[in-house]
Amino acid sequence: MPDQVFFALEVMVNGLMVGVMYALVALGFVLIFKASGIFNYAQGVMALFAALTLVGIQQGQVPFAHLINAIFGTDIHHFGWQVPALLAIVLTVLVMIGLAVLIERIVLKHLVNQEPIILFMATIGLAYFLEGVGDLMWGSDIKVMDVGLPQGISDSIDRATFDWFGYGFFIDRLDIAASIIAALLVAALIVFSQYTREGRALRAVADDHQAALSVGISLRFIWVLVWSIAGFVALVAGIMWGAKSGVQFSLSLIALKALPVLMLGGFTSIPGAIVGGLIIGMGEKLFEFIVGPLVGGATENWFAYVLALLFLVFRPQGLFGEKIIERV
Amino acid sequence: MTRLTTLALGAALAAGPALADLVFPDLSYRTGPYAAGGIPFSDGYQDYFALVNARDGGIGGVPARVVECETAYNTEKGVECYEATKGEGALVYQPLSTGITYQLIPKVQADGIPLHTMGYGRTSAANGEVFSHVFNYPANYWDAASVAISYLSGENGGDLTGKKITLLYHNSAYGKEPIRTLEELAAKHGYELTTIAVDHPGQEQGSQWLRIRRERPDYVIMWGWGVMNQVAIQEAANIRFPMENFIGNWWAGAEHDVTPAGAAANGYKSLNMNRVVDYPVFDDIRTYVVEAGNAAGDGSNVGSVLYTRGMYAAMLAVEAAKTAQEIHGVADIDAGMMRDGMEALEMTAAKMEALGMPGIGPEFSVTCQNHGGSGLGLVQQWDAAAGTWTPLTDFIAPDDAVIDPLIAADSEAFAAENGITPGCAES
Amino acid sequence: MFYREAGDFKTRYADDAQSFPIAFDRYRYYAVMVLALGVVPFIVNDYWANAVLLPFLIWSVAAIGLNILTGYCGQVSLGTGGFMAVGAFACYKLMTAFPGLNIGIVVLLSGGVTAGVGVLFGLPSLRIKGFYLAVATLAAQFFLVWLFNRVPWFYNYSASGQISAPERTVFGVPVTGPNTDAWATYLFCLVFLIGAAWLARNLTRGAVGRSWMAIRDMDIAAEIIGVNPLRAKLTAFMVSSFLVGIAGALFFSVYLGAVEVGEAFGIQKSFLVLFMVIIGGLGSIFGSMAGAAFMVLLPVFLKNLLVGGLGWDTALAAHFELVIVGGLIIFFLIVEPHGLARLWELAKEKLRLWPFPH
Amino acid sequence: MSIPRLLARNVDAYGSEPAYREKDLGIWQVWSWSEAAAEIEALALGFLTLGAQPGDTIAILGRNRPALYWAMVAAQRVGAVPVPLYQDSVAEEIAFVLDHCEARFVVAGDQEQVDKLIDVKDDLPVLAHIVYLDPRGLRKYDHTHLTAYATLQDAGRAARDDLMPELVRRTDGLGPDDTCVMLYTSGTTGKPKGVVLSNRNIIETAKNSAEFDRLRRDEEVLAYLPMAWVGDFIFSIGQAMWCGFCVNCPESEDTMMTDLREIGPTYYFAPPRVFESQLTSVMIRMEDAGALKKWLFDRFMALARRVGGPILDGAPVAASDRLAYRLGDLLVYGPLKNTLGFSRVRVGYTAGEAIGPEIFDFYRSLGINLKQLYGQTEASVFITQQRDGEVRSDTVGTPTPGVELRIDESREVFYRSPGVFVRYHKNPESTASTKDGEGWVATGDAGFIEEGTGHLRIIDRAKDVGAMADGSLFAPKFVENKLKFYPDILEAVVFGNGRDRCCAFINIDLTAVGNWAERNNIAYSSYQELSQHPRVLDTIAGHVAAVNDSIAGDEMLSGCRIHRFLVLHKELDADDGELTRTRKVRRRIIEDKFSDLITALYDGSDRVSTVTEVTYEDGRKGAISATLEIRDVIPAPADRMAAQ
Amino acid sequence: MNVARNVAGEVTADGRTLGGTLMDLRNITLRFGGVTAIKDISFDIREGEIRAIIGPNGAGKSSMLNVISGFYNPQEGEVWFRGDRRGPMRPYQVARLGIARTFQNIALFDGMSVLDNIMTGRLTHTRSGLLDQAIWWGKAQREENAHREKVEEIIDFLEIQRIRKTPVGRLPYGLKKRVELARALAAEPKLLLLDEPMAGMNVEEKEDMSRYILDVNDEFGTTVALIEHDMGVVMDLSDRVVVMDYGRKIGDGTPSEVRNNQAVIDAYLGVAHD
Repeated sequence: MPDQVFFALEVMVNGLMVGVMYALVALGFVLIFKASGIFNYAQGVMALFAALTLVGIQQGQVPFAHLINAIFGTDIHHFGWQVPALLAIVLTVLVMIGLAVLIERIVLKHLVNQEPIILFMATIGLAYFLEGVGDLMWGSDIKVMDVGLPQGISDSIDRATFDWFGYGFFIDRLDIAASIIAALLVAALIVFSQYTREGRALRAVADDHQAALSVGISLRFIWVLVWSIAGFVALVAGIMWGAKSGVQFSLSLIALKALPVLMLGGFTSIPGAIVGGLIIGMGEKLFEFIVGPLVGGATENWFAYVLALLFLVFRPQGLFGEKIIERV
Repeated sequence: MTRLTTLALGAALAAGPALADLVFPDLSYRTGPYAAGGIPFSDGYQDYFALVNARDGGIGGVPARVVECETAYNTEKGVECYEATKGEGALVYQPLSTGITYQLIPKVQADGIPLHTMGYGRTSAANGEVFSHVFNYPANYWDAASVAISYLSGENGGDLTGKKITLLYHNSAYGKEPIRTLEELAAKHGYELTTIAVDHPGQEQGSQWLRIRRERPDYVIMWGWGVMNQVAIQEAANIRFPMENFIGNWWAGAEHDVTPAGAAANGYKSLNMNRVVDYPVFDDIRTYVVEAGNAAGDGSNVGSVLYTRGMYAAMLAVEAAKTAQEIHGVADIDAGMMRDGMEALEMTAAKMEALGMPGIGPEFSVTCQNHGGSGLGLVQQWDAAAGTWTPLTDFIAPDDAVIDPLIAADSEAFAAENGITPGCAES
Repeated sequence: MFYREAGDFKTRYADDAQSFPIAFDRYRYYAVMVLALGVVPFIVNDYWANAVLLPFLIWSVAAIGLNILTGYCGQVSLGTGGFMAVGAFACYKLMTAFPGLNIGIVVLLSGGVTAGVGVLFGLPSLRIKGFYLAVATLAAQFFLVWLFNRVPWFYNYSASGQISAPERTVFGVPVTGPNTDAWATYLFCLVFLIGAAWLARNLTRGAVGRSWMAIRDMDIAAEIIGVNPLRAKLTAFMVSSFLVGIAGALFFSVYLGAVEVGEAFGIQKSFLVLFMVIIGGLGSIFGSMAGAAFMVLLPVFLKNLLVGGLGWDTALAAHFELVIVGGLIIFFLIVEPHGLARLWELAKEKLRLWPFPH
Repeated sequence: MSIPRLLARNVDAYGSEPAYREKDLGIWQVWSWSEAAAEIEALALGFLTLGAQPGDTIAILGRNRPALYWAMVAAQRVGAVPVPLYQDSVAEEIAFVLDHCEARFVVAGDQEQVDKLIDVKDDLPVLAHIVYLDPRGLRKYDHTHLTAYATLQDAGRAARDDLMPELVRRTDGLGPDDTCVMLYTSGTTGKPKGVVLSNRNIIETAKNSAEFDRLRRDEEVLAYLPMAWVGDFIFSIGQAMWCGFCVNCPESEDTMMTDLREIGPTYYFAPPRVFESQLTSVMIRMEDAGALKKWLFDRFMALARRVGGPILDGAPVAASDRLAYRLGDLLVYGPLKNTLGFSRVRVGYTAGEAIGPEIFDFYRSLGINLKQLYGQTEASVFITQQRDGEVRSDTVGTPTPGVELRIDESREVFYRSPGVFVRYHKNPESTASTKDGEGWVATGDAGFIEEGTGHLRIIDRAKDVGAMADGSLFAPKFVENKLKFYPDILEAVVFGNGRDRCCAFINIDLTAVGNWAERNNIAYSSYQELSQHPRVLDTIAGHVAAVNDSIAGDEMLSGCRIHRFLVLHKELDADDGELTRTRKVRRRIIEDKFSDLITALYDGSDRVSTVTEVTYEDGRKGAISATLEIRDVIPAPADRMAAQ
Repeated sequence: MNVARNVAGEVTADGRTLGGTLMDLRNITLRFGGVTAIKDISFDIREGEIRAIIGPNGAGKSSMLNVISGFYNPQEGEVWFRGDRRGPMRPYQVARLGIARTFQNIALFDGMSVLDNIMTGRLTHTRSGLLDQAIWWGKAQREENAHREKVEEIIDFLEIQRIRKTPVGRLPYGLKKRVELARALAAEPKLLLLDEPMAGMNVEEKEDMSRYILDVNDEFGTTVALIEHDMGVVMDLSDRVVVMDYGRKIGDGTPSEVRNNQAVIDAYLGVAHD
């Protein structure tokens, strides 16, 4: 039954594409964990916040309009202008950098040297906070993300594959775009970390906090830097996922999809995030395709975790994590 | 400071009922994953009461008071809201959440406060002999499934034999509701049913839609809520599934469900329990409520699908209250009287016309045996260019022959489990 | 300030190791018990029971359970919601399969079932540590919820997958079902909380607790001094799940009465309990209760303040609530990363030293 | 009547009630009266196995522990005389006492004490056997003359059947005039003297004093004072046996304060310097308190100063003040007493030296019934005591029941009582010079009985009371005490006997002054540097001037005003022989040692350089040199200066 | 069956009598990946002796101690303990055989008080099960009190009464070392392993610690094996010394023998070490 095989292949390819989307989210986690040892649960909410901000700016929404109206009895909603997508993206990046600075100033500075779980909890607090602020700022209705990304089936691939195999493959153009953007993003990160002073500092800190501090790298600067980058990555993820489902609260839940990716890839490895994302994406789609119908489907939520769990049992440090050598 | 704490405490202690008005709690959700659906419904619900107060001077001369309580679609918060508001003399609850409904069913039966779950909640509550205080008129999920099949049957000249129909459902109690009905109907109509579950929240439906693309069903019926709807419609567009063959239930057919997909969503259909057109009553609302600054929201939702439904729900509540006032001959009714009013509610075309919303819903009358109304529903279609939903059909009747036994079986099971003797109490 | 410790000396190890070695603390504890058992039941009403006290009691049990695992044994778990679901469904199945079985026993058995499931999901903890483990426990969370949603046997093939608790009585007084009195449900849950606290206290004060804490503080050293890590971790998972399962059973049967698994025992619940434990204080039974009180009462209080007190519209209030809760969590972590329990300890210490500053 | 007989009575009366407690292994180990009696019996039998004879001397050397108290009673039971020694004495001091009392056995606390004994054993032919309590580190020692306490008890138990009749015979043979204990007085001069006290002395005194304060069976005392000191013997053996109350021994010297707090004694004795240092630490700790606490503290302490004493004395106080005092008790006094461990003190005593009125009043104002007594080893402690309601800081109270007082024309105080000692051991001359044929004993202190109240007031040591060149009274101790009431001043030595004016040495209190320096950002690297800091000198000068003012009014003592002083560069130390072990000033020795400084004080020079020999803790000797500044407080009249 | 070389009754240089062989290590080889940390080392530890293992940094001393305490299982060679050959074991199983140790970098449980830390040393002697503990009153409590008494004796022995209830995190370094020793002693080990017990201490603290080690050996008759850098301490304390260099044994004997061993002088004493 070649059709079945082709279909399986198609599922796989689509899984890989989704995996890229997962990896995009996971990347934000990895960056922050690598540089500061913080497991940033707020990454998902940051993606939501970035996407909300982008759309809000694009549509010329007045921030905190609801609050202002409630307090002053005014009735304002929009400035009445539309901001071009590119400019809006730049502005959003600036907002995310500002957010990074604030997070460092208000939260992280006071929690230096705390146990990881405390920092983790702080990021959950941050997630609540940002969610509330995002709602207050831009409202909690669903917004349409439109930055000109293509969407829908790629006809050329459909046609080409049909010509070759007699089976038209479905690939979403958004997924293709996401893959390209993800590749560009990773390339940019590599260039940044290899060829810029800040990037090298970042790597130094990731390798060894103490050593980095002793050669005069400001940890606080690094933190702002890495949170800014994570904010940028969150924006990219927010755009991609927002284009799929509209910008709304549920966007923040994509963080949950990134966690098994992290387990699999290792918390500190960028290639791990990518490869982990691909494996998880492909794995869960294939599982849903092959086993799903037997057990009633909707397996994707847990399968990724169970896959990662089984994997970890055999390799506790993840795919690309450093081997744990126990010493006394 | 003193004021704040006393007030906070006062609220916490649920101050004694203020008898001078009719209290309609609104368990709304303006935050959380389903806020997009919760906001317009709540706006419509509240605005109608505001209209009644402003325009008619209340219900039978008694002003209505809406007590809003945020649940965030969360059952525990729903319970908290219920407990916090019931002491204020609440007449009827409209929780807009199947989960909360299930919590409240035993509680309202015990407290004697009616619960109106309009087109959601526990379907078998239509059996008023078992569920004395729960009403789910004008229609329920099983009605909806049946209406959808009836509609498709009508499209196909009355014959669905050999057709492939796929149910894409939210993997929750709500999503699973229509499965039994559709299965029964499949046996009756001879179509082939496949069900595909989407887990909460439903952001990622790639594999489900690949499957749909491969299996090429003739129709896809969707039982979704929240982000699942938007993603499904987008994915349907992505695989170029013909939108006119894609029918959502009435909780998957609002503006915000289709707008993220843009033009690609054009032609998507959904069920509705109420007709959405520009009713005269909207002008009244704009005049008496929005412009007076008393709107629950910013007024931009007026006329949208869920706003209209919220308003419809409020209208049914007001009419039931009026009925209660007539039955008991007092203006200041209590929850028990409200229940009687709901059980004696009759919606006629003339009544709706008079209220400025002609044909907004089907005609129906509630009885002790039937708390579920007529079960009629219509099909509407999204016009992406105009940005409006257009009613395609008139109200379609469900297949009661299939549904009634299901309701009887389920409600009897509940009665047995909870030691309820079915019957109509003398009220 | 109120402490009078002079003359309070111990002549036996048992006295020295008792839960409240200081007389004043002991009296306060007795007072709280008298209040909780002897006064509150007579004045509690529906609102206080259902909106405040029941959730507080039940979440306290869950938080004590998680605290044993996370606070005492150092194994971070995000599977609490899933384990509560196990407790709830076990309770439902037992209630419907054995209608004559006393509900108290049913709840305990539910805890037992959960303990077994917990041990199963605790096995990976031998290999997986830290955040990897935390994320791995999410597998339990998602899988269990999916399982209970998917397999109709668990919800007795009901159409919607909802489970609802039939009426059960204790000494003839209904504690589940629609016709319960506030005081009865309150007392029923209170008994379990007291039992949970007692169990947790006993286990954490002795050898088992020390082996947990040794694993938590330095697992390698613990193993070298003779702690069997497998046993320590699995017992922690077992006891923790037992309590969490009891909490789940009570949550379903007494508090909500009807439950849909994905909604009632979702991932948010796992986070909520973790919050309670951390805000309250890791490794503290009192902290678990304080954390539960904080997380249960704060939203209720804020809501009443913002909506009832200030008259804000609910949406604005709800958004602000998120901001305030998030902000407070961060604030507390900054002020006292070791939680309310530590703050309480410090306050106690201050009072003991009063009027001296140190 | 004897101590062993009281023990037997207590066993009968309160057999299972606690008799001894010791903080050991983390908890308070308890022995009931019967258990303690069994332990004592076993040890006494053990002594018999060692061949102890009536009249033998058994020395006890170690910190306060129940087992050592039992050793004393066990010694009595075999007819021997217990001689407790100061545990911090150096080997030579121990050797002297052991030689003098011809001790045949020593019961030592631990390895440290055993080591000291072994060092000197060869010079002590009579010393036959050493019994040690704590076996730690002694396993490898030659055990021919060394036995563990427990081993000895085991031996005693094993030989019970054989020796019991003999033990019973000896115990029953004890009478009121048999020696109960022999205590060595530290003595401000010369070698220690062994004061022989009979059972009558001890028991009569214990009885009288216990009745005086209505001591009960349920008192709690903390035994922490040196066992060789008569006070400890009276409290922990005499009164404890008489009343049947429980004696609590701390875990170690380090944990004394914690243990005090845990036990919360109801009957408590401490020398003034203990109260003084506690008050100093209270004040220092309060310095760091927040504004609110400080305000509360200051406010309520002011109230307490006003009404606390009267309330304690049962004097009438306004109801509002009483109420405020209650509140203060809740907020300040109660917690304060609690942290100090004084919550339960019913009767507290201080003696040995004069206590500063502020210090005394401070404790009394908190509601602690702190009183003064006046006593001596030779009197089995009690000569005068303050009666409840008649407590003042400047007197030492009225005679204890059974005591007669007499003041002779040289102002020396004499007494006669049932507690008067039998004799000085092997020192009939001293005995004769101290105790006359009628039983009157010279205290060596000068004092007078106050008109009207009958309270005794002590001025100074009789031999230290001298005359100035102009014939006016010179009472250095009186002035020194007034100076020492300032927390900054640890010790003061006033000179002036036979001279035309008084001058003084001052020792600063490193804790108090150091704390003050820290607060005022004054850097210093050594005690010496701090002692010579100009601002320190200014402060001290202020204190001296204030003391002068207070004396000026007293016609009898106005000649003792201090004209010049210097602050010493080292702390006066018992190791250097400048103080006695009980920290009394050895005036003669100081005069010799620092003669150069005294000369400088009187020759008008502004500063003086000196070199002083010191002994370090490890026994090494060294020398420190310093230049000290001399301050004038009362400027010398110009003509006198010119005349010199 | 005791097949180890039994030399009971042999008398050491300072006149103490040594017991039979407690532990015998035969041809131990330990590799990490490609690196060989220990090459074919054999030596024994006799009952009641103080056995030192010395050598320059990286000589494999700690690895050797880790082999003894079961933290590493050697690839080759045999470990005999109390006459039985020990197969591959988890460290906690080794601990239960009666081998306790301290760590080079203090490994106390920071979240617990001193008392609780030392009580963990009693875990190998705990008999009451989970259910007993859960009920507490009765067996568990009795056992707890018995352990407490034992631990208090050790607290007394090491003179740390004052800090009994202090959280270990607040203690200064020297005291932490002492608490760690107390924890090891609480297990009443047959063999006590000390990994650089005096590292980072000043002279006074070292003297104290030496005193305690000797007292432990003397009072409890505990066999001690220790690694120490301070040669003076090693020579004073130990009965016999094993010298290691680059994973090999280069000397073994009494302190004076070792001191005069040319190979040792060349390899170790001759070169500067930290």
